[in-house]
Amino acid sequence: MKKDNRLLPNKDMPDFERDYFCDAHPETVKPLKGFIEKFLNWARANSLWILGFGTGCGAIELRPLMTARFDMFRYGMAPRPTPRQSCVFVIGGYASIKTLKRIVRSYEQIQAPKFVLALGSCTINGGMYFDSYNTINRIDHYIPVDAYVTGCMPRPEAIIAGLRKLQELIKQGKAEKANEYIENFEWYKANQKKVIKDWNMPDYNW
Amino acid sequence: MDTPLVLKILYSLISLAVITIWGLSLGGIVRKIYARVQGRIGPPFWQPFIDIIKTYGKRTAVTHGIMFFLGPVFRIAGGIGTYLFIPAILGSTIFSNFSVSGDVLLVMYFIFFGQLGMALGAGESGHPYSAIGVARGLAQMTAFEVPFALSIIAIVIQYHTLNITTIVLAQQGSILNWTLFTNPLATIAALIALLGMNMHNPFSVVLAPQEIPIGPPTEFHGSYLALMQTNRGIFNAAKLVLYMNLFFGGATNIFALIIKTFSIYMISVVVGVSFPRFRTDQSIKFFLFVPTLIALLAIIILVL
Amino acid sequence: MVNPIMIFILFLGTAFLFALFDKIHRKFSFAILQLVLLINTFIAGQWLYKFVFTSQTPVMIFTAGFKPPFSINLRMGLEEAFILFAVNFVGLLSALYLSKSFKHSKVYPLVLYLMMIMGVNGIVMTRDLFNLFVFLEISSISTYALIALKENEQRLASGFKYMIASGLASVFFLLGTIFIYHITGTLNIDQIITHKSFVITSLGFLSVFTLMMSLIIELKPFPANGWALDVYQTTTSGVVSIIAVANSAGVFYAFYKLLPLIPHNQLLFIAGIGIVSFLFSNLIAIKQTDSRRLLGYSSIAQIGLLITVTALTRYLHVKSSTSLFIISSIFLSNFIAKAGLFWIAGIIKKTHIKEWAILRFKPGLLIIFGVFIFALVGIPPFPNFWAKWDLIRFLALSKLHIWIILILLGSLLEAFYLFRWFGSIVRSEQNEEQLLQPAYKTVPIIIFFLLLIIISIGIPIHIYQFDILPLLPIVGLLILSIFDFLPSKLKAIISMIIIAGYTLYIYPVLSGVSLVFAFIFLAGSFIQLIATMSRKGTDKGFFPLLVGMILSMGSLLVARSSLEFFFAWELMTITAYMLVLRGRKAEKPALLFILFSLAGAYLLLSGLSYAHVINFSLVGLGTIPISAHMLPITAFILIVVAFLIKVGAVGFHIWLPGSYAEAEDDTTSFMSSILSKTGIFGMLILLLFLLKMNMHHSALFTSMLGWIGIFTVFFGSLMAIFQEDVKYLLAYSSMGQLGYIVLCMAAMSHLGWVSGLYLAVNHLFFKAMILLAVAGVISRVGTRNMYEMGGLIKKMPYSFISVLIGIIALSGVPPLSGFGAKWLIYTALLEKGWYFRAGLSFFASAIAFLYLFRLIHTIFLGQPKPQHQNVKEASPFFLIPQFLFIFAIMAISMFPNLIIKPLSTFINPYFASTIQWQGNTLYSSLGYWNGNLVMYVTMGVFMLLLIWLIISIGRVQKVKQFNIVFAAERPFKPTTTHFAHNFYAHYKRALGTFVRPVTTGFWNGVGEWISSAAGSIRQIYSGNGQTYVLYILLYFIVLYFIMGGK
Amino acid sequence: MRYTLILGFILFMIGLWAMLTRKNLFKIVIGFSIIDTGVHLIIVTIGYLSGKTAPILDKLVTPANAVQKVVDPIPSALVLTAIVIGLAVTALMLSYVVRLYKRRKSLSIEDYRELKW
Repeated sequence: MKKDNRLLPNKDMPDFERDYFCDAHPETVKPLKGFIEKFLNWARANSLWILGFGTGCGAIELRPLMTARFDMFRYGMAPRPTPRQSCVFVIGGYASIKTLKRIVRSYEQIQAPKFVLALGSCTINGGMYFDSYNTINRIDHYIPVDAYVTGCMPRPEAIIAGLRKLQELIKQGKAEKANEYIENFEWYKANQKKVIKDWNMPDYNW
Repeated sequence: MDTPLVLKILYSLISLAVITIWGLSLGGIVRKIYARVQGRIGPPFWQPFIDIIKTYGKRTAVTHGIMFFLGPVFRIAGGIGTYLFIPAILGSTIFSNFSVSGDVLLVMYFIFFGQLGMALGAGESGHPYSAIGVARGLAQMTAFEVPFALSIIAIVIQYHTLNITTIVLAQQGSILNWTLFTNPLATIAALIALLGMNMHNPFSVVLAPQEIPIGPPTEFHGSYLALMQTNRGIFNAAKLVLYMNLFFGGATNIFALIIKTFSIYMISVVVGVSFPRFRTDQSIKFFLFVPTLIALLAIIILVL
Repeated sequence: MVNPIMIFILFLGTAFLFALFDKIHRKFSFAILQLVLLINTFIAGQWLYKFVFTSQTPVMIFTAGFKPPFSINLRMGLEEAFILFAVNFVGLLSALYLSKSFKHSKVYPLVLYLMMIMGVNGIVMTRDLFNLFVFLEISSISTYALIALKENEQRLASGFKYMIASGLASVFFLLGTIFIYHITGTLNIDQIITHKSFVITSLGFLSVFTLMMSLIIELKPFPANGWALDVYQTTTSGVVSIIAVANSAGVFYAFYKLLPLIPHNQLLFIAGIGIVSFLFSNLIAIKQTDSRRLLGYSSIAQIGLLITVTALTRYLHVKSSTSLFIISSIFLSNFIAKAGLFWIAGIIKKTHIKEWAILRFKPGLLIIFGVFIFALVGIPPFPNFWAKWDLIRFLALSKLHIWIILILLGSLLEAFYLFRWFGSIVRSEQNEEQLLQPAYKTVPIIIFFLLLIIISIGIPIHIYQFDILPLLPIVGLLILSIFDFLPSKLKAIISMIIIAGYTLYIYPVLSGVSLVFAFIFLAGSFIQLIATMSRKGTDKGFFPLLVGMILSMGSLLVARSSLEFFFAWELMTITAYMLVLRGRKAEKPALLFILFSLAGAYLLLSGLSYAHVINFSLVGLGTIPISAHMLPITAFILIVVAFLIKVGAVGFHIWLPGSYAEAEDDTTSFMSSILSKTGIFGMLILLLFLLKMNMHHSALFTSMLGWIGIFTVFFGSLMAIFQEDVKYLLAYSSMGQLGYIVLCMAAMSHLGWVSGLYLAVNHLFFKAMILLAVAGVISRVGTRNMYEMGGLIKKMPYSFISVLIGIIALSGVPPLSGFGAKWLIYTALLEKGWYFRAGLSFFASAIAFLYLFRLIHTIFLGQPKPQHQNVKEASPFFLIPQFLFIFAIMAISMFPNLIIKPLSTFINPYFASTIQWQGNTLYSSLGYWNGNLVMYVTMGVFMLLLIWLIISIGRVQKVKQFNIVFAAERPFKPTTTHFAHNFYAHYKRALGTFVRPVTTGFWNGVGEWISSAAGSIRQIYSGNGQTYVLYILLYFIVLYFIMGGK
Repeated sequence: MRYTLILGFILFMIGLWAMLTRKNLFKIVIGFSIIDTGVHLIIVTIGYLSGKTAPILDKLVTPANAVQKVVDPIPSALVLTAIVIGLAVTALMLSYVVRLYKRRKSLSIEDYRELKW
């Protein structure tokens, strides 16, 4: 892997804060070839560590997954408190402009390979808030989404189904949205910056 | 001692591999048991292995600096070292490890090696939660070390030696020769200390996933985390082996080792599922009061 | 030989001609005055020379051609010559000092001045009681008149009080004289003394009592001395220095002359009068802020001490040469120092002691001032020190315990206010002011200063037959003082050369354990001296003191007798004090340091005095056969407490954190890593005695010592974790570590001592390393508060490494050398059967983790502060010694045998060894440890895993301080993100009760109590002259009844 | 002889009383002077032997019989000196008082108490 010397402009940050943040440009990391990657994908699929982002009503639907009734643990899924250690980012419903900033930041802080599961109609097209002044209509304009679970709000069973689907995608090696995000970095950033006014963070949150 | 060095290293690797597998499986089994207790199916017992593979398989990683990078290495070196300085199975050349390096004092202090390195690594991440977690963990450690040290002192008084092998030898013969029965007070004190050491409830405030996202390791990910997960298995098993040797008559074969460590671990697990969590200052006060008094009593009885 | 009567002839002959001389010119008359005094000094000096260096016997001079009782006779002996010389000399210098006043005054003061000095001369020489009265009056009257030189209201008022008080006293003297004459029929003192049996009659007693008391009143005893203080406070410096020293000297000699009249059983009362005066004057002086009055109190106290000592030596029938030495040493110290201080007061022209701070800008004068103060307190090598040494020995031999306590207590009080004064001057923040230092005023001061130095050097060489060895620290100090103008780096190199040379010089004497300590004291200092090269400019004064301190520690090792040991000990204390005082905010801590150190030194002094052995030193130990009762229990306890104070054992520790923390940063590492071990060294000698003596209860003592040690460890460590100031943290940590050493030494076993010494050496390495690294950090970031630092690992990686190695070594984590210490300690304790102590020390060593982690985390890890963006790595001068120590630690970690084997051999002569080797494995009776293998295993495992991590992790992006997951937020600013302040709040909640400042509270209480006692007692000085007269009267009456008058 | 001795002591006491109780500086000096006088009286009395004459050699008192005939001459000599000294001290005290009065216009000893403690 070649070392990339591209630096982020970070021009929306005050000068004195630039030293606080890493300004390296993110890089795509290509998957390995052949059996090893398959094996790793199997492991990734069977060990989904979830970072639940309770932006909307979906958050409450995530909790039951831990209970005896739904028991996501049997599929190797587990909640994880920090983005650093998680692989699945669950957007729990509509995202406002204010939360979008946090979504972007957390998403970027998750280490690749990372997957995004978006819950509910709001994440797809804004749902019932489609004409609100501060709600994001399409989350996938801002971060790449691997799988959607429709519904308003989807029940835990639906979420499990979504996660199972994600597992399948991973096993098939089709969940490479993390690289996509970096490949289309400028586009995503432009979209993000269009809606987020008080940016005050680096262009990429390492 | 007479074993050639290369062979010795080979033996140690085998012993290490066995204990790693057992340690991780033990974690998986316990999670399964937890699940069953709660009426769930739960993850398979090999789930820890999958998790580790997955964490190793992370493609990107960041580092906050040298100590951050070395922290997990310290941690697992501490765990492995601790294990390597304990003779795991009595009379077995393969499982005697590097116990010629030192006695129980060495083991007691080597436990700190990993913790110190981990604390440093966590510190360099610059994350306040790491520091808070470390502060809590160290504080709690000082407290549970007291009953632990006192019960080891009680054992030393009892067997007149610091040599683990000799201590195990003295417990052979009958089940009634175990320290558990010859010196129950010391054993109880040490077992309470074990709860703190394993950071099970009610002493889990160090990791506290809700308030300080799992405390010290909050910034660690990818291979760092994988190393630490591996360590959790090894270190846990090492502590159990130490307890087994000191209090439960040691083991003469691998099955005895597995059964005994499993049983000892279950004690922590049972207590862990039944209690809520102490605040740090509460657990410090607790450790310095109940188990310490028990251990002191054990010493006093022995001295008299 | 000039007949002493010439002295009077000169005085009287010229005095009456002054009116004539003055007609010629004032300069002429002044020259005559000087000439007279000079000739008299010369005459006295000539006699003194004869008495000291030839076998001249005392001479009686008969006037008018008759023998007594029909005429007055004079005596010229050693004592007289000595005092006359001193008095005329100080008269000469004081006249010089007063030359300006004399120039502008009328001619009469010159005459009065001459008469006053003559009066004193007469008092000293005459052997006739009535003549004594006459001379007393001559000098008094001229003094009264001189007080009004440069008249002002306060001088007049104080002079008047003086007159009525002193007048009353002289009336009593007259009464006593006439009664004695009535009874004995003679006025000749020698004849009266031969017939002194009359004293047993009540009239006889009354008359002698009246006589002596009036003399004592003239010597200003507490509480009948308010008038004298007023005089001291107001009179011009030149005159007051004469009153305080020359007049007092005369009257004191009169007292000395008449003392044989006092019956033997009454001598203790006289001594009591003196000690009361000594104690209370020193006590009250604590509250005093007027500099002159303070000096007045000190004068009165010193005279009180003289009275006590004179009476006591007489009471004990101490050999006259010895008692003469003691008395004259105390006399001289006070004489020179007090005159000098009053003279300095005349230059400063400030009343409040705080205003003396302008001295700070006159280094020469400041040094002289300091030396005078040290001379008063009795710091070696000044005469008072030797006097104290001999005096306390005699008192101890005669079992006058209470006197020892009182004298030392008084000395401590005196030291307190004098050092407080000195400290406040050195550390004042007052601005520079113009200070006139006319030559006529400075010359006398400098002459007295030089005189003091010469005498101080002369005493050890001539009286105690010191060879050069124990004096080397002073030599070293002087050499460096000569080179003080050079830049620091050069001086550091010179210091290193001196220390290396010294080490080579004393090397042949060293063996066994003293080698270990020589390594700590000398080699440790040598390496740390590199760090001092980071000092900028010339940094005057630092290196002489440092070298003095280091060499005094070396001196401790090679001391051959108790005296040499104590000498080195005190030298070390005072140089260390001066070093501490160099710290910017060190005024209070330095005072605490010197107070506790002096208290310790006094305990040591009394302990050594109670010991039936004069060779309390490591070298001396080998030369004498040890018997069972060489160190009585009292001596043992006193000495051990002295060393515990030095070590900073719990209860005596309050001096430690402040002085370590507030000293300059590189000094701290000397103090903590090296100086503190002197206490251990002393304790080692003591325990060796104990070991060989086979003392009763020795097991109990060592057991107690063990508990003290472990509690020191525990409380030291516990207090360390709650400190915000990094140097306080390390200071408490030092306290804890030294506690371990005490604990080990107290175990009194082979393994215990091996572990103690091992830890001592190891502590040198890691503590010096940490402290130097911290010093480097402080030098860059400019703060000592840890929470104001953070993230410095990126800026100062080398400092980080040494702190890292340091804390691993300190905490005892394998594989570094610290674990060796822990292994040895626990094995030793368990072998000894000290189970609870072992348990507690385990707890303490776990607590040590807390402060160590805090230390490294809050400084080097966590969030860097924006203001430290441009901080650079510490100066290489700091780093070089650190890395030398790292190398040492690594060496003994890899090969513990390097150190444990020799240590074991050194201890072998004292205890049977319980450890043995098999290859690299060390076997104790309980367990085993192979440091070498542990190192290999650890390093092997670590390396393998590191390689695996590097392989498995792949590409790693280095990120910056704010790239942390912060609950989906970003940190606000580094200061609020760095978790550092009140780091162990939860621990405080759990165990805070143990760190309530009980000890500090106790000592504060003691201080408060003493201070308020002083405040209340001094209320007796109402300022009303009549009250003072009443006091004198009551003093007479009360003492008369106390002394058993009928 | 005894009476003069007692008288001397009485004078001494009166003087002392004056020094201790009178506030006026002059009176204190006078008190001192009275004490002095008392002491002088005592001195002379002590040297006096009843029935003997002054120690002056004349027709009646020859050097041969002087020892039997005269009183002890030494106290007489002493008292002369003492009187001179007492005079000097008193004079000096008075001059101090005058000067003090000139400065502060007060003769009370209580007004001169600034110096204390």
